[in-house]
Amino acid sequence: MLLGPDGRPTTAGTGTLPPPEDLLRGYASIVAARRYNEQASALVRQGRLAVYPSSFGQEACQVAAAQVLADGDWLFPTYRDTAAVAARGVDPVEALVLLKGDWHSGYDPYERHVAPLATPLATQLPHAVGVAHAARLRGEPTVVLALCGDGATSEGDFHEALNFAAVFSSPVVFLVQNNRYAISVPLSRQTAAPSLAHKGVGYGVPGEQVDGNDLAALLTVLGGAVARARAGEGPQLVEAHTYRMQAHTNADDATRYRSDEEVAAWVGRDPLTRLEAYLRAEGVLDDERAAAVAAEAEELARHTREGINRDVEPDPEDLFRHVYSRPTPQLEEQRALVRDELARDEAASGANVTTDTRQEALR
Amino acid sequence: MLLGPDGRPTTAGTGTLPPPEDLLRGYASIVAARRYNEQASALVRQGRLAVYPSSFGQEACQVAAAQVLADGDWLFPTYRDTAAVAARGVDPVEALVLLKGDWHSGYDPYERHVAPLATPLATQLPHAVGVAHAARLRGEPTVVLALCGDGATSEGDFHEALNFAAVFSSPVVFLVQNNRYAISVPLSRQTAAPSLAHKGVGYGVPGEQVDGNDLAALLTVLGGAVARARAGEGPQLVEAHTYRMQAHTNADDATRYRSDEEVAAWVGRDPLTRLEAYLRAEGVLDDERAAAVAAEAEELARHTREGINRDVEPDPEDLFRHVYSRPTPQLEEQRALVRDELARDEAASGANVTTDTRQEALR
Amino acid sequence: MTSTITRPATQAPAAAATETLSTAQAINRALRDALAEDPSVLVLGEDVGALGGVFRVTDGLTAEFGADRCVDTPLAEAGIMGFAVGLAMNGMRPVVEMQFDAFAYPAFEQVVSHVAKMRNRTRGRVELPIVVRVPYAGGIGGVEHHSDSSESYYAHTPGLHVVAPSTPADAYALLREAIASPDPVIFLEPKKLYWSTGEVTPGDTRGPGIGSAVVRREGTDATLIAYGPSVPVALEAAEVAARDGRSLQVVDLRSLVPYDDAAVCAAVESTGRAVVVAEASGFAGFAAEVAARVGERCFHSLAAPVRRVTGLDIPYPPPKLEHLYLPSVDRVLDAVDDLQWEDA
Amino acid sequence: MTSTITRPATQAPAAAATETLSTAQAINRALRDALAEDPSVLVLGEDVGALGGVFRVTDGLTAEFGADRCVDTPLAEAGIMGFAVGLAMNGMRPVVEMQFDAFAYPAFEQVVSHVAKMRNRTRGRVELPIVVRVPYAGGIGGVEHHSDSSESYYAHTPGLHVVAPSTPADAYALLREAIASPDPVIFLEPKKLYWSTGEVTPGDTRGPGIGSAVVRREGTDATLIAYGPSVPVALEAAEVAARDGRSLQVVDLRSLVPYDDAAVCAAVESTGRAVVVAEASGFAGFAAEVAARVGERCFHSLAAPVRRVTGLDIPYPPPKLEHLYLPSVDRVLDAVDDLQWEDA
Ligand SMILES: Cc1ncc(C[n+]2csc(CCOP(=O)(O)OP(=O)(O)O)c2C)c(N)n1
Ligand SMILES: Cc1ncc(C[n+]2csc(CCOP(=O)(O)OP(=O)(O)O)c2C)c(N)n1
Ligand SMILES: [Mg+2]
Ligand SMILES: [Mg+2]
Repeated sequence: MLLGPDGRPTTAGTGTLPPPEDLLRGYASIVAARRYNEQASALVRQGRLAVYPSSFGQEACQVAAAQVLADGDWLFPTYRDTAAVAARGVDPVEALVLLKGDWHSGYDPYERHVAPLATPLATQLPHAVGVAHAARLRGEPTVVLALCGDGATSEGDFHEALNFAAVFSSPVVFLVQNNRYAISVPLSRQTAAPSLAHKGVGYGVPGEQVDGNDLAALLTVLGGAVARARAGEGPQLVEAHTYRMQAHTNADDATRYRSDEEVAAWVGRDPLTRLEAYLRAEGVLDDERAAAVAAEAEELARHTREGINRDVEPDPEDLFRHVYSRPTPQLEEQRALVRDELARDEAASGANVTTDTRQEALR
Repeated sequence: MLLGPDGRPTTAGTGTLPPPEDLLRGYASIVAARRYNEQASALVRQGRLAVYPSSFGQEACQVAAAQVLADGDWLFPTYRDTAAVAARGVDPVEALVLLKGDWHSGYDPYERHVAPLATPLATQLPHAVGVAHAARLRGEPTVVLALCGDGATSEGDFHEALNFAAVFSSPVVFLVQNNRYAISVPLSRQTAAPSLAHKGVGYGVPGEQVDGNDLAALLTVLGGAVARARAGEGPQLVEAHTYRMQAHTNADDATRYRSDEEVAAWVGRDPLTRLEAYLRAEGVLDDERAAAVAAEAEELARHTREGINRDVEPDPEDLFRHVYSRPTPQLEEQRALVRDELARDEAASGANVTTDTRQEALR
Repeated sequence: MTSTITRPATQAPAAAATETLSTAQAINRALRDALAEDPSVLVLGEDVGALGGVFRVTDGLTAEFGADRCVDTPLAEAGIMGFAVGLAMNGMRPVVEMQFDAFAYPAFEQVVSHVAKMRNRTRGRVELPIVVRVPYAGGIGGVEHHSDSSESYYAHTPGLHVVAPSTPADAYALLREAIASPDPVIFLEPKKLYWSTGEVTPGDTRGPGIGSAVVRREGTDATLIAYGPSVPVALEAAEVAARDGRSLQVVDLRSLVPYDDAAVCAAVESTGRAVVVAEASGFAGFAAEVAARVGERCFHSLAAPVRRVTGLDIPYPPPKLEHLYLPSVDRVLDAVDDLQWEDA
Repeated sequence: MTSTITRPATQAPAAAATETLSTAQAINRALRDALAEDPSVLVLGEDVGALGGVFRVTDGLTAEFGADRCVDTPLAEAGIMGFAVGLAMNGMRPVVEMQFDAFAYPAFEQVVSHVAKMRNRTRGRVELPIVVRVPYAGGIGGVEHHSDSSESYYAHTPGLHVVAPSTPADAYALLREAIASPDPVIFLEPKKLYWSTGEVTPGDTRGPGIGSAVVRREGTDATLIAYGPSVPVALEAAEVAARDGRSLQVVDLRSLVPYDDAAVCAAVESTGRAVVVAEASGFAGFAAEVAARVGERCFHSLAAPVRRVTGLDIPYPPPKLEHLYLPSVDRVLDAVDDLQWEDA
């Protein structure tokens, strides 16, 4: 911890405070990420997104993950990390395509070096190691930052990925956002270790803990881990202590498994208010600057809202186009079948009959 | 280490030497295990066993694993641990049924509380945790000892099993026989950790290293781990440093991946000669006793040899009998088909024609 | 029409009164009744405790039976499955919940190499009375990895029973039987039917058991063979066809393994035409087995080739396009139209 | 008879001289040639380095190309597969060796949820040119877990190509094509054929490609459809049948996905009778797809039901009993006898 919950610098941390301009940049990103979370949740309520796993409360981690990386580096996000994806420069609308229900991944992973959102837990971690290893084989200075949650550390793939990274000395930083729950299951059912950072020991991977609601500490610790990985010191494990302020997704009911008091206690450790207090106290942030930052965030929210509200009819042909580099004869047959059905439907609806003509007869 | 390579007690270890009668019992078991390994390898050369993964050189681990357990406890062995299975009291012939090719498991796992030999690596470890947890739910004092190799620690199931055991505080002792190779792959390609015992840290599981060629140290360390598990202190991890003196199996060619010098260096650390030297120096073992022990081992070898040389025709009906508690209609049909074929074959061979009547026509 | 399989005798208590329950409620009730009757029954999985599962199927069980009987585990499916193997080896009857089809894949090795094989490899000495409950298939607008149909993987693995109810009553009765069975059962719960309601008589497990198909609708012109989420589609198609004057019979397999050859053949022979309806991708899927068996066994009764109406051979699509993937009433009716009626 | 699929153009060097190689040697040669031609090709797996693999298929590759090109990995199949996904995302062409069929199961989630789906989920932006080599099926006296046939799991998973050569020449050519393909390919190597020899022309990849079935033996009375380890069984059955005056045609599928409907239908239509021969357990296995398709597409050419001769629906048996499990020449001939010749 470099900043206390009240935003005052503390001596508890070991690192040095990042320069004010980095914190200010981070502040703007956190404000944007917070606004993005709110906007996405609103879009769920309006039925525009199928589902949204919010990172509300975890924005410092989201922002730090993007901020410590160079352009050539790679980010491996989970379903909860759309704010990090957007902070890395991916169009925030494209980052939500999966959750809107249009397609499984919206953005081009190569454009900003951001892997598709991973849903099967921990499965993206060995991918991250492979990407890093390929870069190292070619002598490229790439670092890969791979995100996962506390729950995902229990999966076999977490183990195998950390071990591969250690054995191949791959430049991967594993950032565990320990938000204390895997849906409803508390950390105590996930591990009996003193911390998740301790998991590094069994792989020969340095592990560090950091206050995940303290952007200053995150930039220092994560930035250090990225630098060490880039310098050839092999993989690094960082556990960020944070909290998921909202339910797992809109479909979840968090009151079933945690108390209001527990949630309230974390309000006092909010990553945004803490950073803002510090920056204001330091005189780096004033009302004018804050207003400008808020306006930028509002602009992002507007862009997101408009983008998501714009209905792009997904192209049925896409169902068949990308299963293989070229469709099999079997897929060509099925594509023809669907084309034919759609043509018949269109003809029928041209004749002012509803789509599902036969079923209609029953209603 | 409690006994040096020369059999002299050392001060390097932390534990106390087990009582002489335990060591003598262990000595007899090691002699038997060694003889068993030799006999089984001979049976492979004679074409009586399909394959044999020998524990030659690892007999101290094999014996200790059996010796530290109470009758109600469970042992979970791998393909390499038939000597431990036999040391636990399973008929050594039945322990070899899998490797003879008669069936997948020879012995009744409930009789001596020994799980079937596990081939898919590390998969038996979560089973061990389940068995231990069930016992604990019923308030039974059972401890489960689960064996695996150094290579198997890289599998996801190793991770998940240790984590489950830790979270449920299950009385399981995980004994890793680190024989420095997974078939041809050396330990350096398996882990970058300071030791495999360090893997316990990430689960909150105490980890200990022990000289796996030193029976005295093994009995002390493993015995302590079993006692702690039984006392409710949760799972324990023990890494035993040992060496596979022979090839992975008879099908392997160890000269492709390790040097004669390396193997020779381990001859000097043989678990049997070391223990024998100590017991003789202490006056616990004399020639007469040694001869009696050798005779017992010879008797075991004879029993094994005769049992394996006895041809039991596997019953084809067994193919269908145990797939489900009662055969499906589909299996009944297939059983009838095979019965019919066998009857036809028999009729044909009664008529002095060879079994595969039609194919014969070609030869 | 019903099975040649005798079910293991379950000591069902006198049947209680009939209630209207959703499928999710019926499953919950089956779990509750099994937990109450047999102290060796355990429910385990991710979020099955306080939350009651993401579909609320285990709602209230931890509160009623305690955290040792309805157990939140660490988040590791292979670990859960392997842990269940050990529990079952040592006297328990674990009922495992996999959160979604696709999240059971990490446990695949445990299922194929151990759950399915343990009895056989030990010549019957070790039996594994494990039930693996899998919220199954699509049609609920789920994002990727939430709508897979995995029955074909399991049905192809000898040693597993595979069951897929299509009604709340079946969900209750088949689950009770699965829990009582000494054999491992993959119990596929059609997600889109979780909220469908029907009459259930808790405690009554006397109906046709695992291994028996049933005729859900009589008909004379062609037989629709379906299971799980496709049964309502087949029934609706039959309803629509009836308005067009075509009489379609609907067979609900209920149990994929054991498979009820007798019932299916009898049904197909009675109509001479068959369409298999299943939601999984068709290629090398379970519907192929049904079509192949019908072709083998009823060849001379068939007036037309056996048709399959299945999911497309593509990864399950995103919510906005899933309607194009799913076997629809229209596709079933098109397939029926194709059954070469001119030859009849 | 050959495929409707155009193969991706591989820049094959001028074909070298023809050599007599075993299947294992042919695969080794294909790997060596691919490593030599394309610096992005990597071989990885357990024991593929100094040992050369448990079947010696990768013999000498590490010595020739270095430990960075032929890589011994930690012992973790999901990790290997996931690592390969990352390598492929970042410009490499990994050729993964799984040590045995059953030891690929831990990687099942990576294969089904990522390898198979990556191209589709990213709308073609991320392609995964991964080849997964699997020593496949039985007949070698292996103890449990060493003789599984897993093709049905993979063939049912959209997004994977599934290939099974039956000759050294095909092993070479199909593997070269698989490595050159932008799509993931499950490459099944029949274990019992590793030591069979045949003529191979290294560098020559101009024959029928992935997606094409070939007729291995002409015949007029019935068509045997086989692949991988069952092709020699089918050929031997045809040879024996010929002595009995029956002319059997043998089709070698070579590629399960894509599947060559055109070739198979043409073959079956030419004889009017078909038997599918496959070593995997029959129930819900790949042979069911073949039988179902033939039934659907060649219905009116069929004089008898399509028969399947497959492995039994039991876990693969121990060495002493495996001959009873395997589709034998006798069983194939029995099935042919059953094709209702009296009706002909
Ligand atoms: C392999 C797998 N199993 C189960 C799930 C269902 N699931 C989705 S999110 C989640 C909880 C994950 O918790 P954690 O890793 O702590 O991340 P968080 O959601 O808290 O960010 C679960 C169980 C999944 N996506 N993948
Ligand atoms: C899941 C799985 N993958 C691969 C194998 C093939 N295999 C059998 S033994 C072995 C090496 C195991 O090494 P280790 O765990 O160190 O045990 P050891 O043989 O040295 O006793 C391998 C790779 C297997 N049995 N199971
Ligand atoms: Mg979490
Ligand atoms: Mg080893």
